[in-house]
Amino acid sequence: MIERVLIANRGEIALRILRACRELGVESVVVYSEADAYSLPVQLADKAICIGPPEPINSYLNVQSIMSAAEVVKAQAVHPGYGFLAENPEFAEICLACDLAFIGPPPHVIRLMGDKAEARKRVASWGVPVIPGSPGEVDTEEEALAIAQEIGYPVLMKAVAGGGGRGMRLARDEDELRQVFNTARSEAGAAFGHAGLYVEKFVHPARHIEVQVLADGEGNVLVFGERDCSIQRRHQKVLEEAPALISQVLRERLFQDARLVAEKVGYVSAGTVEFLVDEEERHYFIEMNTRIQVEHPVSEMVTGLDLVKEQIKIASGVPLELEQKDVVSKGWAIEFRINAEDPRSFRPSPGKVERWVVPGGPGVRVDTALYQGYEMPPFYDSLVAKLIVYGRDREEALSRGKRALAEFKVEGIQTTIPLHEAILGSEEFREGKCPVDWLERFVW
Amino acid sequence: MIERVLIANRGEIALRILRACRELGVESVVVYSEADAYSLPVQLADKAICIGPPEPINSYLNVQSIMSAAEVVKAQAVHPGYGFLAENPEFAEICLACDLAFIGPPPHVIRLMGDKAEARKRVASWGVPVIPGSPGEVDTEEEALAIAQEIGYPVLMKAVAGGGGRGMRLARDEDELRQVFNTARSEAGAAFGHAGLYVEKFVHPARHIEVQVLADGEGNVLVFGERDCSIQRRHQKVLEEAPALISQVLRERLFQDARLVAEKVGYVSAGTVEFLVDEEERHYFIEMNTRIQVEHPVSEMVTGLDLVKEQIKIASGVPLELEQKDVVSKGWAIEFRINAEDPRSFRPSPGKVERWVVPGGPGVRVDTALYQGYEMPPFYDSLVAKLIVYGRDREEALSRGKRALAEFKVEGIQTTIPLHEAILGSEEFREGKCPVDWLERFVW
Amino acid sequence: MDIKDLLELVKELADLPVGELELEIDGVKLKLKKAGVQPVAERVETPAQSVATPSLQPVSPTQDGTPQFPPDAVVIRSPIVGTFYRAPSPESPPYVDIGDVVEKGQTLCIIEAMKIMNEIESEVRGEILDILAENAEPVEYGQPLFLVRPLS
Amino acid sequence: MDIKDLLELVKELADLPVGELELEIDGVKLKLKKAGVQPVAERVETPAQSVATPSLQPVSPTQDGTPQFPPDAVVIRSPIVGTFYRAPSPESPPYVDIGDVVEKGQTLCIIEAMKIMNEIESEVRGEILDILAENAEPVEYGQPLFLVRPLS
Repeated sequence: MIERVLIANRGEIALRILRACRELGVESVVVYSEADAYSLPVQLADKAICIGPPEPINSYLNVQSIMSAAEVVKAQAVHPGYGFLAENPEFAEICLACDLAFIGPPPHVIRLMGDKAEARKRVASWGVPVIPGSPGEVDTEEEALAIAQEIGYPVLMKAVAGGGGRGMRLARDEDELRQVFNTARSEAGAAFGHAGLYVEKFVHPARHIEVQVLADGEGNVLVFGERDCSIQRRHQKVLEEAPALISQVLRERLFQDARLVAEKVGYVSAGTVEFLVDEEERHYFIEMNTRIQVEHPVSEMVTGLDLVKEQIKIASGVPLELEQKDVVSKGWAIEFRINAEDPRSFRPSPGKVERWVVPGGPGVRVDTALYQGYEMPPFYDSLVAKLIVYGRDREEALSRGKRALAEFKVEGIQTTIPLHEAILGSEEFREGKCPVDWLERFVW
Repeated sequence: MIERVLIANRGEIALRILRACRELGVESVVVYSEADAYSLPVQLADKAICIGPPEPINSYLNVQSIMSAAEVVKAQAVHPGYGFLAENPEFAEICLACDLAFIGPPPHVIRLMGDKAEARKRVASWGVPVIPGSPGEVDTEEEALAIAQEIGYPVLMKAVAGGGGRGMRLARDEDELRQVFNTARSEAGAAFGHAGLYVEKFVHPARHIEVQVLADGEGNVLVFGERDCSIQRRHQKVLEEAPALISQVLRERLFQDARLVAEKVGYVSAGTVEFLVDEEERHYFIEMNTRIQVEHPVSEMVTGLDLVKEQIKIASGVPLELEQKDVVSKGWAIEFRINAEDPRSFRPSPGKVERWVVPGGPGVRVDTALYQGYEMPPFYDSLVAKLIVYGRDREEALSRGKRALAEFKVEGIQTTIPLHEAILGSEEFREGKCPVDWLERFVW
Repeated sequence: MDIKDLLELVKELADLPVGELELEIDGVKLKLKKAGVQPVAERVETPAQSVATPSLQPVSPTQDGTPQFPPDAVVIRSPIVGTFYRAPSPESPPYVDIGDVVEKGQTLCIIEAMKIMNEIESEVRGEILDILAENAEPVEYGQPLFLVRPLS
Repeated sequence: MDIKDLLELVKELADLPVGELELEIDGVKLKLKKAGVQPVAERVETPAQSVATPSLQPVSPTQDGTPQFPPDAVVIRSPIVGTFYRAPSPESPPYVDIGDVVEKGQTLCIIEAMKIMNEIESEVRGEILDILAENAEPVEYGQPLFLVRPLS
């Protein structure tokens, strides 16, 4: 087993990884920026090492600093968490070149899945349904118009290098496409360093259903069930649940396709195959996320298993002890992403946490790096806590979510707790099967 | 369904009941003493009503005040929690006389099981093994000596009105019995208002294994699995786990006997049948606790069910939806009772909670009414938090417990967290099957 | 008053929500200040204390009233939980009204608890400055009922 | 009241939450103040900041040193994470020693990171007052390495 892991991240996911290390008896070293000197992961880690000033580019994205830290503390592996360097194939390569295990899939898998157009092409070639669209990158407006003509409007223009819902533009007709094509290209260039776009049919109304997989690189691929992540704001997930309200027939198709993708691509570690599902329960591959995801706890809650510990064991070369029959989904879990934001304007609200009383009791899990008295730095994303509730069935999970949100007491910063309470209060949400644009239209 | 429940308790169990009410959509009214005005249950309840000064006798044990509160808030039911009035048959009778549902078993069941000698006699008459001992109360030293002669030393003298491990004295031979008999009698009189004693063979080494039952009074009795509560200090449970490391044969015998006791006695609500188990896995009924217990969460963790919600539904006259086949124990759970005490001298350590960072992440449940900034009143018991961890198996639960205890940060009061860490660090405990006197002999 | 009485008194005080006490009785002068307990009146005045006290105030009316009472007034609080009645029956006039002067021991109101009518008597002779609870409404232990200005 | 009574009283008080006591009895005047108990009123006066700062200090050496440095000294910190070397090779003499006067731009040490030797130069002309890191030990970003008194 790996004996010392460098955690190249911050906040709740750094703490999540630290917890997994602790339980495995693995030493954890947390790297941190000057802004995070008082953070909980730094306080709890076996060792913490400052790698730079607050700005991510100089610290959490500073490969040289992180590699130096790994070297001086004699780490044997690096866990990148999500965000920052988690899906950077060069970083994974550098780790391997330095004899550090990268806790994630091999670089070529990250690279392939990072190229959304190429990934789509490859996945389609294996017989997995993809959304009708351009066979690859489209370079000109005319090319885009021709494809849109063929697959029918509305269409989405998506950045080849995008992902996580970023870098998308909708065109409902020819005029709109002409209007937004160049904007979309330059945005993609600015945001991802690559202006490449592809064109896709806009499936609407659609739900976002994803499948968690875990593979050990020895040919064992486990499917950890599906998650419904349709509650989104600006393509950012807000609330996720497992399982999804879908037919068993669809579930089996999704599992089969997710497994196929993981097997064909030679996947290793935890990953997520994302699908759109339309009203007739047709499913389309969107992308594969080659990292542990923010919403992984809902799958842990319904299976009773620990994905991050499995990641570390796999990176240590320990073959999976689990078999598919051990992964049984039972009950219902919902995750509420709680951000330090004004719940209506979504303006970030960093500051000093004057009061912080987290919910507890049965069926409640809280993943957070905040504590009362903590001064939230303004440099990083606004996720401050993940509240995950578990119940025997969806109804119990909903009522438990409601009571847990009501007992979550925060002062000093604003949070999106009221938004989640409003979502839980909505009849449409309680009925389930909300499409991905539901929250954008939700009035409260 | 009952619409409004009066919670006649304080601290973590008041909050536990409040949570169950919330999830069922039932209004909760918390009664409190002047010392608890700033407590978390008071802050979170739908309504809170002050019933008296800090001393329990004038507040949480003040039946008149509690009944007046129930009347003025128009409560339909009373949940007594544990301790205080939970096992007072007169209180249950008064509730019923005032048309208030008592969330617990009928008064005659509380009364019978409260008389430990009588309970033992009755249970023995149903064919359940009991520890050899006096058929009933022993009034004189000579009587006690005769019985001890018959059943063999060592023997225990136990207060008829005792329970929860209080009111016991050991005599290893005739001399010791002569020495302690009168002390034991007067202690019993002072502590429980009744000097009655009975004599029992001292089973040694023994483990304390108990079975959780739930009955709806309509003939449905569910067995919720067993708990090992052998880690005790002065007969007070310190740490509990579910399931217990016992053979399947013993488990089935315990379940069968627990079910028999619950059925024969006409049990209603949640209750616990406690057994001693010797090295040959012979089991002996000790007593039945006619209340929800401190350690109920371990059973909730392994079954994924909510005992307190079931209690409220049963008190509302809703027959059990659950069947025995729905109660499936999976994985392993351990509860650590964290007291505000010096972990070595066990001297209470009330005061202001200057720092309070509770553990989180996968498989961790915290039941606590504390918060950072809270001033702990010195009038009540010293339990400040129950940390419950869940794992796929005992090994994972142990490693999770270790990491969760390590991230529990408390300042301002002393706690027994270091004791729990020492217990988890002990080879003997990790091997399991520690007898009830193990902790007394444990050196750290 | 002997030393035993004194100890008894001190012990009793320890359990009561009293911060300071000054006593002169039979030639004995006693002045006591409890450790770590700030008298309530002062707590209200010092703004810095807000850091120390929990930021969520309980809903209980016991907690809210103190500052607004005139310093020379006596607050008569409910000694029990129950329903507050200003008159012996719905048809009767109220026992007292604002502005009335009451004698020590005079009945001010009734608190009904468990069908028993408990008459609450004035602890002092004085003028009723305010009535702080609503007729026929529930009151909790310690809830302020009357504000009385003592008269000698 | 005799001395025994008095002792009894003092002992009893020790266990009770009483902070101050003044007593005048039978011509005896007693004034008691418990040791280690600060009257609450004074507690309020103490700076409120202590509440504000997190009570757990991070283990990082970046955090610990600053206050003890002389006000006129300059702290030269590590600009990168790596291993600190005082000399270009194990056989060579160290670049600088305590008491040396260094010129601005003069090499003070090497930080090795990823097999690359990074020479760290002095930002000022001055006297080396102290060397704050151990040879061949890891240093983190911002960790103090040298204390220099600037000279003009």
